[in-house]
Amino acid sequence: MGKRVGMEVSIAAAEVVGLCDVDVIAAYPITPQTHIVEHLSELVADGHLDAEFVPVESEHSAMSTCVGAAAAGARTFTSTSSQGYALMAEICYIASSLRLPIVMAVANRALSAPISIWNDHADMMMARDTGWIQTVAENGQEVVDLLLHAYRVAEDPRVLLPVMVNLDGFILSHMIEPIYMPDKEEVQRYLPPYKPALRLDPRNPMTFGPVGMPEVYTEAKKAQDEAMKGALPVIVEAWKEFEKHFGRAYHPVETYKTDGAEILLLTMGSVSETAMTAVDKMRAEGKKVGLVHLRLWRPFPAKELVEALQGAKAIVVVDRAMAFSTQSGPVCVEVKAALFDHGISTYVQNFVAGLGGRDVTVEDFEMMVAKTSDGLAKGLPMTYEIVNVRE
Amino acid sequence: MAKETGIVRWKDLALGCTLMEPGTAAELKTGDWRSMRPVTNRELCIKCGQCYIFCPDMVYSRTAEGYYEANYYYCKGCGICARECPKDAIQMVQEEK
Amino acid sequence: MGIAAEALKDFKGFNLKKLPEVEPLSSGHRACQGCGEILALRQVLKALGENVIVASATGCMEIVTSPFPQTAWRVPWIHVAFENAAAVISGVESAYKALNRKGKIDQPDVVFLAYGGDGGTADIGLQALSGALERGHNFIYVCLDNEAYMNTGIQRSSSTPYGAMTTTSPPGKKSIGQRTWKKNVAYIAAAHGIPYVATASPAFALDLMNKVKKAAMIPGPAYVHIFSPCPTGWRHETDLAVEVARLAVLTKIFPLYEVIDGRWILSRKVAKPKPVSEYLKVQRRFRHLTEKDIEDIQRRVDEEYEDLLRRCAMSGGEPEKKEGEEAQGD
Amino acid sequence: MVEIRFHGRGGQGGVTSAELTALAAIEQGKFAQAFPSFGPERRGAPVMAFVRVSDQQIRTREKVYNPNIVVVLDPTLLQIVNVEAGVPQDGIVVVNTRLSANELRKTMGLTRRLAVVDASTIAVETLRVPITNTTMLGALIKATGVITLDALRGPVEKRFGPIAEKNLRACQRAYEETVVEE
Repeated sequence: MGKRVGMEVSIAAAEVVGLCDVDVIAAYPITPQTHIVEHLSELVADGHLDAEFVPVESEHSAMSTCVGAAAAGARTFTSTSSQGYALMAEICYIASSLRLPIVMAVANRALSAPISIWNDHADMMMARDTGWIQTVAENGQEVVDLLLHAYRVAEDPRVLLPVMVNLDGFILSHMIEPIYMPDKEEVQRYLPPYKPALRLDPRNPMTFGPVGMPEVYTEAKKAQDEAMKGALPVIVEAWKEFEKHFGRAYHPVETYKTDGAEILLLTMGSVSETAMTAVDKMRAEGKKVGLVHLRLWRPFPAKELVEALQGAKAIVVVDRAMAFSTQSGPVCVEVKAALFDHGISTYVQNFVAGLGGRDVTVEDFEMMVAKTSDGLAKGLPMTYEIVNVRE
Repeated sequence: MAKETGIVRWKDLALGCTLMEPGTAAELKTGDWRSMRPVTNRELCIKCGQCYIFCPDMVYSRTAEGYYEANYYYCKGCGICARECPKDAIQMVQEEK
Repeated sequence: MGIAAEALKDFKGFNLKKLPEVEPLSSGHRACQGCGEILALRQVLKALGENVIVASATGCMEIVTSPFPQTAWRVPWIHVAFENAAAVISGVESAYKALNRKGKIDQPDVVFLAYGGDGGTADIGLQALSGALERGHNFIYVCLDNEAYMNTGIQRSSSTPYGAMTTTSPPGKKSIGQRTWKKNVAYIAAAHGIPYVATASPAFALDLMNKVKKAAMIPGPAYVHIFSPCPTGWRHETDLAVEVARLAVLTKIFPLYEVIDGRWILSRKVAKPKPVSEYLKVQRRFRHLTEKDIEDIQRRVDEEYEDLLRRCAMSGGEPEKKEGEEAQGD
Repeated sequence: MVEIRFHGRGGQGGVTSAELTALAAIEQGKFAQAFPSFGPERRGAPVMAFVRVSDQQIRTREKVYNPNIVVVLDPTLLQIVNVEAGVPQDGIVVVNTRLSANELRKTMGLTRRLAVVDASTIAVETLRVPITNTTMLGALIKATGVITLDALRGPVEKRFGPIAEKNLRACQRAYEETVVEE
């Protein structure tokens, strides 16, 4: 039986990866990801986990090593943040194109410059179009649960795509909080052993990663896109199974107090919890406010999102990264596109908040809602602004 | 799958575009690239195998009598075999068109 | 006895009369006429046989062997990117180690080979290579050095020799061509203290194949730097790849040696070296060089050769053969 | 929900104090968060660590701005850090000091309720090192009851192994010697 423990989230993440019986871990240290891979190396050093821990010389090689190991039939894991992700990004595209079920935890952190070790979602947004499945955790429990779910989804023969589990750097990675840790048997019941579909094997030689001439590249990308689309129902199915095994439910798009809500906040990641507290407070004051929060970033659950948002008079989209666009942050672009595709023209306000470790508070959410409510009432144009920036 | 061209439907691609069958390049006729062909004079040949081990296209194979025979399906006509033959037993001759 | 010497106790070399027939690389590949690089790669693979997994860097050898839907590979092969073949093979090797140990597979004798060109090795891939060598994975890294970025159209690399013309080191009123001296990646590899480093040339095929076989027998990392003439980029006739490779050895421009457990051993002592001009004059990439330039190159080549001899003398390594003893093809 | 802020210097174990507090609360079946002031840790520099304890699930990821409880591990910090910043009027400040609460209030101009203990002396006498992190937890427990001494035992044993007993003794002694203002 698993048990409730107090644990740093990074340690819990490493523990659950260990319970998944990974074969190869390749990692390079970067703040705030370090505690995850440090603890994995301890598990290996102490003999608790029988795996190869490859202390590579860069994140680029971390992902390259994972690609090689996964192609050779191993269950693999790596973890990174920010600049580390940027360096490995080249290989992330290839990992998904080769359909290798690598699992990676990203302790989300801002991108330079100026250099910032603190949390935002710039790395996660950079990963947007790499063909990885991306889930987003809001607390330590979800980090553990989503990592376990990640292996099940990634290795599902109907999917075979890499999965990135996002957890906010420091805010989650360095937090000690109560977590239900499953035990090995529970994990094994949920996660079947990995049976690679294809592998590098001299007894059955295959050519991985051939040159794609113009005659085939488009078809290759189409096949990959279909795999990503096909992953969505499997992701949902794996969450349903998860609920049966562990009693905790997950959905691509989740809602909090949305019944009768006129203004909906839309968030992703750990700020969603602060947003819930803000919603509680505003509801208590009689304001018709609710929260929609994204659990799944890729594949983008457009249909589920529209279902959750429709009926609201205004939507407040909170972005945690810059797109350096003129109209929206990266999440809001998706939201607006999804609404447009469904013929919905709700009033959408976009706020960029929590860049590079700037705190996002209950008060901030109240301000965003007030501003949106005011804009809606006065018929002001929809805006895109950075919260609390000093003029 | 259209083997020569690579023109395929996306549904027919193997996972990750992996090529499941080994050595299928053997279908490709690189002999088309050749304008000169190597011809071995067996009277001079000492069966040393230099032509065999120095051929970038794996054109030569050993016959039962120990001679080395060129497979013109693949020979690109580079001339290394002729150049390296210690007995000048291999001559490069113009391809008849 | 070092780990390499220990592993090589019962080493038996190849015999030209009875070479393995296996060709892990198939005919029908798209390499240029007279390609010295694919010739070297062919010899490497013949030496290793079929119980091997190969990781390829981006480059000519990747492009010419794997355009969809055909593959020239009869052994498992993976291409990921340009700079990371050593990291990819680290992963493959680690996976086999873990899966064998955990009883998930029973394939303990697979050989792991990564290869790249000089760009993928000396430039963009140097960090990944250094990492993999330092971590001690049991693999062979082969650099197929054709002294420039041939796949992209003959641009200079750090392995391009002094004075050579490439499309990014063009000679002109203010330039000799390549302004820098060739980076010595074999020395860099040796500085990692790995059990085995060697240089090899496809003109000395048996020597090359023997070195690759040794590299496979030795536990831990092995690095083999192979001189790989490129008729297209070096602008020599298509029948000259082997001859040019041979001249590079006989002029001392590319000496053949091994570093076994840190002991430097010349594979053949070039007692009566040919002048470098004999090597340079058959390649139009050096056509613009003046007598003075060639003298400079000769002086540098002599100095570097002396340095190598000193390394051999200091570590007590004796040349295995003297010039004149070798048969053709060896 | 109770919010606690620990003041220490890098290397003194302030983060450990926060962690142990949260772990003890979780052991008691409560909900808790513990986190450092995020950033590179530098030995000697003033650092803070934070704890939230609640009977309900904690659903906020804000920083701690208004702690009900402040714990000061190193008396020298009082001169360089405003340890009462953001603390509500009914909050309490638990200080490692040789001074009495009154003396401390006068010399440092503190205005919140105080609890004092000479943790440095206890630590040196019990642990042979002037590391006050576990010692000050005894003071915290005495002053606030936010966790229990019993609940602390497990986390301390796990963290300190062979020297856990000594730490628990220091903690117990501080619990007994802490003077809490009415």
